[in-house]
Amino acid sequence: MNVTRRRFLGFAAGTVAGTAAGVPASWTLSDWMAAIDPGVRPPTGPEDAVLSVCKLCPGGCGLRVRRIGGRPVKVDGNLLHPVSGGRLCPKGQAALQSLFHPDRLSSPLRRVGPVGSLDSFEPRPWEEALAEISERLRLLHQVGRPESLAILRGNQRGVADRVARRFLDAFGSPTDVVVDRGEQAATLALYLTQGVRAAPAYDVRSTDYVLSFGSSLLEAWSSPVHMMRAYGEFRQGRPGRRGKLVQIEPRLSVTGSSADEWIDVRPGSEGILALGIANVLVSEGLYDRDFVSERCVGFLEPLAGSGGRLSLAELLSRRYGLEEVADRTGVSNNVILRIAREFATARSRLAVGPRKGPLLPGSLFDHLAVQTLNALAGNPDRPGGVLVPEEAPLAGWPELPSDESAAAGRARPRLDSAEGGFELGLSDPERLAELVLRGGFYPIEVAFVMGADPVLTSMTPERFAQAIEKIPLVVSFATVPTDTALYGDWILPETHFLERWDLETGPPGVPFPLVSLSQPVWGKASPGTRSAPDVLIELAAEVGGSVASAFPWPDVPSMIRAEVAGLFAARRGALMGSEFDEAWVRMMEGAGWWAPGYRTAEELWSGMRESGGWWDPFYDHGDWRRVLLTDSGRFEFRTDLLQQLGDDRRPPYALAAAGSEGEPLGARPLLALVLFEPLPVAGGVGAELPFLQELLEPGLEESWSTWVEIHPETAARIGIRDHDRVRLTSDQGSIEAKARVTARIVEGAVAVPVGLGRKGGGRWASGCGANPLRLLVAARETVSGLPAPEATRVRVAVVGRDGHGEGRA
Amino acid sequence: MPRCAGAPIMPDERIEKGQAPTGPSTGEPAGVVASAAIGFLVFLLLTTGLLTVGSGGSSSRPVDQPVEFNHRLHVEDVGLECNECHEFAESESFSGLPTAETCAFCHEEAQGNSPEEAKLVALLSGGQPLEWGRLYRQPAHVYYAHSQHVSVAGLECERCHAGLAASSRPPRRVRKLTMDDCIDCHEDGDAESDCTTCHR
Amino acid sequence: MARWGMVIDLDRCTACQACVVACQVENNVPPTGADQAELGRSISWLRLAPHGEAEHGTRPQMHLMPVPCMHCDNPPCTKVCPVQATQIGEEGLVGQIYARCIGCRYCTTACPYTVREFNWKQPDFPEPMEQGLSPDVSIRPKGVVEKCTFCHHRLQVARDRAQLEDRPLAEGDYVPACVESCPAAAMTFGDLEDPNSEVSRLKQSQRAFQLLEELGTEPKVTYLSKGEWGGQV
Amino acid sequence: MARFELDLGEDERLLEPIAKTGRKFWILVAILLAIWLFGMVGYFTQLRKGLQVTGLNTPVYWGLYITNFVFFIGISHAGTLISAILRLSQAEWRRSITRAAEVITVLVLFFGVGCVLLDLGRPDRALNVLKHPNFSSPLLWDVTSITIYLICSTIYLYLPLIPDIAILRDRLGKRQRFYRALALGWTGSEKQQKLLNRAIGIMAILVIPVAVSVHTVVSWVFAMTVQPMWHSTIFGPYFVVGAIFSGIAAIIIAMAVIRKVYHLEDYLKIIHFNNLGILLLVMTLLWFYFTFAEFLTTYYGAEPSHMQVFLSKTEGEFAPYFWTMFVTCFVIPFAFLANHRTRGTVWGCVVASVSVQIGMWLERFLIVIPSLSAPRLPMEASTYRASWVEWSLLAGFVAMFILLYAVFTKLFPIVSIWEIHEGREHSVTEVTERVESYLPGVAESSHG
Repeated sequence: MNVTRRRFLGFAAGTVAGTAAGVPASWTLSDWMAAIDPGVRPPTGPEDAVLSVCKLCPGGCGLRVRRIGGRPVKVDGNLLHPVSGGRLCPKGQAALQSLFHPDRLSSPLRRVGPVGSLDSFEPRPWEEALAEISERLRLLHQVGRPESLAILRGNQRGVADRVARRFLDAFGSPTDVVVDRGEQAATLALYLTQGVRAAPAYDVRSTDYVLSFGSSLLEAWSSPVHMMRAYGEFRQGRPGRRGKLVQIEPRLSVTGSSADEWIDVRPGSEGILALGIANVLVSEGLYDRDFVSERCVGFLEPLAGSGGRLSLAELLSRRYGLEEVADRTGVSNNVILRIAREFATARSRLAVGPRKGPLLPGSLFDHLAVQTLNALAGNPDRPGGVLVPEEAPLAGWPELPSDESAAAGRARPRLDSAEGGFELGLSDPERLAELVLRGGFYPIEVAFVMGADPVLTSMTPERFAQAIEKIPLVVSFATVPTDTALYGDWILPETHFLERWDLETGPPGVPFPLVSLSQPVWGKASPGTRSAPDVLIELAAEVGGSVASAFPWPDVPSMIRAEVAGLFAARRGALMGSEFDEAWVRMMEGAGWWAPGYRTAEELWSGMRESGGWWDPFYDHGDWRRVLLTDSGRFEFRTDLLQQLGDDRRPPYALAAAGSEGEPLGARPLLALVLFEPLPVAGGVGAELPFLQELLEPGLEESWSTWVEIHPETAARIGIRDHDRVRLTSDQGSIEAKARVTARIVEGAVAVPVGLGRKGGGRWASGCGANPLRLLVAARETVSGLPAPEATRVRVAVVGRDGHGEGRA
Repeated sequence: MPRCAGAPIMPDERIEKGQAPTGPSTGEPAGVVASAAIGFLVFLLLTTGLLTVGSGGSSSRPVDQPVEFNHRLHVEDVGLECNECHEFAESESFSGLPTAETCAFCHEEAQGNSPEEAKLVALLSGGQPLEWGRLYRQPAHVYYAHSQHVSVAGLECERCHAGLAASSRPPRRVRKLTMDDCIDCHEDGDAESDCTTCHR
Repeated sequence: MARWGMVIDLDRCTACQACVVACQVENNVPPTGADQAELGRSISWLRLAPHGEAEHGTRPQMHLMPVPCMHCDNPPCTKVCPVQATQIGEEGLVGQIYARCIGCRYCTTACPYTVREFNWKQPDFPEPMEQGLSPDVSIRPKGVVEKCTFCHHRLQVARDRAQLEDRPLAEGDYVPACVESCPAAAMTFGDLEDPNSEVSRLKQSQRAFQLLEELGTEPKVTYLSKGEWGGQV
Repeated sequence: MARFELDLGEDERLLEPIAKTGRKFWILVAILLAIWLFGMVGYFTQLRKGLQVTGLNTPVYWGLYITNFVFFIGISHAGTLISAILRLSQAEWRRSITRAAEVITVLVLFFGVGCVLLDLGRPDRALNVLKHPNFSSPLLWDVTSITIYLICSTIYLYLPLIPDIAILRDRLGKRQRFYRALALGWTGSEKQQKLLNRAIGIMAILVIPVAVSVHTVVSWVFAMTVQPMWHSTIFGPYFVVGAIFSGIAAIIIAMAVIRKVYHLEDYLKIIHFNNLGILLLVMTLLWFYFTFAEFLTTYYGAEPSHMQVFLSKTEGEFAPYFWTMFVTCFVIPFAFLANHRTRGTVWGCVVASVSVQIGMWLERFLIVIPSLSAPRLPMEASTYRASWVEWSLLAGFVAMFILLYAVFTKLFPIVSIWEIHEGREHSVTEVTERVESYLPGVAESSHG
């Protein structure tokens, strides 16, 4: 008994001891498992909202930023804003990720090592940065070479742009380079046919049939949310009336996937098809006779004074007959006829030009062809047609102080448009880079880069990098280092757009004038950052003299107040408001009244803070004196240009025709390069945000890398399998990417997304994917001088097998 | 872990019952149980680290407050209502802890001669924010709205914060709320007890 | 008692994926990097599912449809959870109790829509990203399953607000983040029990269908297929 | 103190492994412990970093752990079920193999359960299964039936061990306390003997439905979902057959090793291998029948989502595994076992058994992974490749299993001494009587 009791006690003691040892051990273990509770506990607090404007693309969406305890936690569309209408695209939704990006800069960085790497930069105090830069500027100003200053900027139409422009004017430089070609081709086409300097606004909302010639209508459009809202209404917003979208393009895009029909054409032949359809309209008498006879010239006789020898009717019938167009585009006769008749007989129809994204504006030829088609359909300035936007009446800036040296500098030709080009003053960043490298009329000694990343987004990325390196002092503003910044000398940490005041005019593609107010949504702006306009004003003060006095305001908010006062003085429009308000204002203005809902500039200001801004929703259709500003006062069919451009065109569709023209497709054929911009990374912005990287291509479920789409037949010929790693080589360079074999791209071509392959951009963008712009040969379209990416051809070779398996990094 | 120890009991009992009383002592089956239990436990521990029961020990450390606030003095003697300092209790999900401005409303200058008040006045004059230590800790995955309980259900503050108004100094320990604290009341009060009513 | 449901009009949808990001931001979904994404570990409560890309040779058609949790009336996931960590509530929302989930991933395998996500790792919000996190939604730890909740935290708040103002919940008081963001207004949300609600009206459409309805899961997400030109809405 | 009097005679040698332990054993222990430690390193890595250290992903949420779980639970049918069936059918040749088989069951069950625990994202909350049980979840049925099975199997292993433990208590001279405690005062009295036999009999009957239920329920974990090629009515019997299949193969391997290491050729004779070989052959054919039935119905149904999985197995990315499985589960064992010349050898049976083990593991793998890799709504799934952590844990579990098995043979006789003894004393007469009772004419003549 004793023995057994002892044993029992022994066991009991053992258990207790085991437990005693086990419990602390388990705590240690659970600690070691590393904080199971993530330990993140967002604090709560009172909720409110602040209105601002998104600047992740030029779309200009009004934002409503929800805050809890003063911290922004969610970004949504501002319900009253006429562009976003309470909605937002994925980029806008991800705005907070860019605000709270872990790689935001917090101190000026000076390059001390070789270009191209963030490791070559050292943090320096703001004072040192400003001292060095202002010293250089003063010197330039003193020696009378103010034109040696250049500013490369994005196109956000906000304070930063106006201050930059003003700074250049006051300083005396003409070289204000907007690194945004998005609307250039469409603007040029509108200018050449209607004489108006604006990007056309397509009224998709009110039409029934949209023929989209390779446009990214439902992706990275000029103002994506505005267009997508219109598209929703076009499709299902009008009882009994459902719009049809036909997408014509060599690669089935996301827009194409939403379309009712995809018509696959050979790369670069969209414009030819547009003219082919125009020819059907003319030959079958389906065009708008009234509009053509009353408002157009050049239809039956050559346009006077243009040097064109053919009338439009002649040009179409001679050059764009059914058979020939079918042959050149790869679209069958039947389809061309059917589409043309559908288009012509729709109650309201619209052709949209091939603007593929902020970096890929399309060619002038294609846009002219589409403009021509639209005119034959009687679309200019008609509801459901092509509208002409109006500038916002923003004013309030005093006259520039007089300064002879500055005036002389301003009078010099812009470096980027010094050779040819139209008088529209369209920027040409690639030419700027070329002239910097070759040595133009005058050297560029100081360049500011703000809101733009040309080393990533220009059509000649490598030349641009060299040019940036060559300019003695390049100052970049950036929240997260851009590629361009890495080739410059100073990187100045910029405040995020959600952290600053701004007043911006309406985005392209929106027909009515509007002015949106951005307010800082975040009490504690990131430490060490300053906004670009603030820095420019500060530098102006340092330079002194007339440059300093060009900026009479103490800070940006008071500048904005002055501009709003100017807006008040325009005596038109209204505060942004509900749909009911909108209808009211329309009705009143249509009747010739002004019913703004504010009586003083002060009321306008506080109203704008609460509603998001000012706009004028009234659009007077058929105001021909405003929208037809050509010499003839009519819509001009530019057969001269169509003919010349058509003749000069050497697009690769000939090669794509499966060996029928050009060299036969061998085992390593030359393939057409089709570039596209996925909305999440369009314009070179977005790859720095992980949420957007996830979304690159939902159809193929591609994310976080660059891929190459290739047709199964073409792939089989070369021996490429799905998910292989391939190398694309052009005359200019080569990149590596993952091959995706899909019938979404036509034969004889490869499609590659633009927007990845960055050196900068922080942890998520840097080194992710490849930049296909590096493949582009330096070809340009004649007449327009626009870069012609479609002239590039590539060869594809497998460099690694099985993206799923061993080859996976 | 009773279920583990439970396993070997049955055979022991069965055989024991059928056994002559001259058999070994009653200690042995217990020993078997214990050894089996320990064996099982040790096994599980080694195999899976199952002993990592419960998430985190977070032994409640004493909470330090910037000022030893006297609730009784303010509520009973001065006659303040709870929501005069916890101003969001009726309208927001959180009740809100008084900010420096709230205190400064009365205590810009000392009202009495308590050393704690002196501390407060010093803090206020220094322009520092008051950073109160949290005493009630609601798990992060729980949605709880003071407004709902105070304004709609009409509960008294004492229902959950019992005795706080009568205390002369803040409790020193964090009170961790468990799901039972909520469910008991919800069932009594016939309130919703759908998971998604509170879990978020 | 309400029964919350969603209607997604594929005729309006442009596959822009605003809903996807709106959901991630609203619900404190942690960012992933390229390596984790490559391994199939990124979390997204709402994704765009491709369907209908034809085999090669024929003209491909590609359709993309947003797929959130269907909040099935007969959910396959709740039945298989061994610890009752996922349950269907009285108003038809299929909730996930992160604090109880043991991470066995039985529900994820049982869901025919593959809309349940597992936290393969501890969520990582590199400084200062946690500044932008919402207190309305808990941060899920590693090792638990999470899923679309129809933003039910918004319902919690909306219902409290309505009760505080002593009124019934009105249409539009409670709308998930995805629906709110949709640029083309392709998504509609509301009470399926209320015959006058927009969702009930749209559900009557001839174009209405449900995903994998043959499985008998009775999803509360209804799709409206693409319409035909020249006709009928 | 009472002693268990038994004349061991030549069976004395069955105690040898317990009495003497050589250096080789300790080397083996060291190696196996090292492998186990490697597995533990893997597990602690997983605890710390989460399941990201595995090859799992969305939508392949389950991988090696669940494969191993099903595999181990399958092997567990080696012992208890087979030994119970043999006991109930009074197959006399069972006597020397039941113990070896039953130990497999008990030990391997722990590892089966362990695999599920490995798979949990939150092992710290495993007890929620008891706190908040959801009885409609097949996983809970699993917990229940496996627990019952574990209890029954342990009892069923323990009961026939008692007399042998008493032998050790009385003869071994070491670990006295240990054996005394476990022997429960066994004296071999008639009353005890009778009780023990009745208890064993009851347990043998009880254990069969429990064992069948265990694997049925394991199959239901898959079959109760609506996923392609999981949602199948024959999954219950299919899994049970597969389990018995791999179980028998496991016994054959264990027997061969014991026979070789402890030189027990007299106890584990060729006839044992031959008999088990025949059983294995039957199961081979049954397995083929079920597999054929399962795939044929899927193929004829030709439901797209099912066909997607079907094709991924037969000609897609899983085809190499699938056809290896077919060869190792059917072609090789059939070839070796149908031929009496190879079946009648130890190596022949062992080759067939090892082949079956490989094949059955692949079968489990092919059930779990392909269905998850091809979700109904298309999704670009990254291929599942098990990580080193998952392999290390499989290796660790197998090593620990072997180690525990080896330790068991060092603590208890792996061949049941008293049952052999009993058989020798009673069986011959008993079997004669039994056989006579079947046959016409014999009974009268002998009684007459």
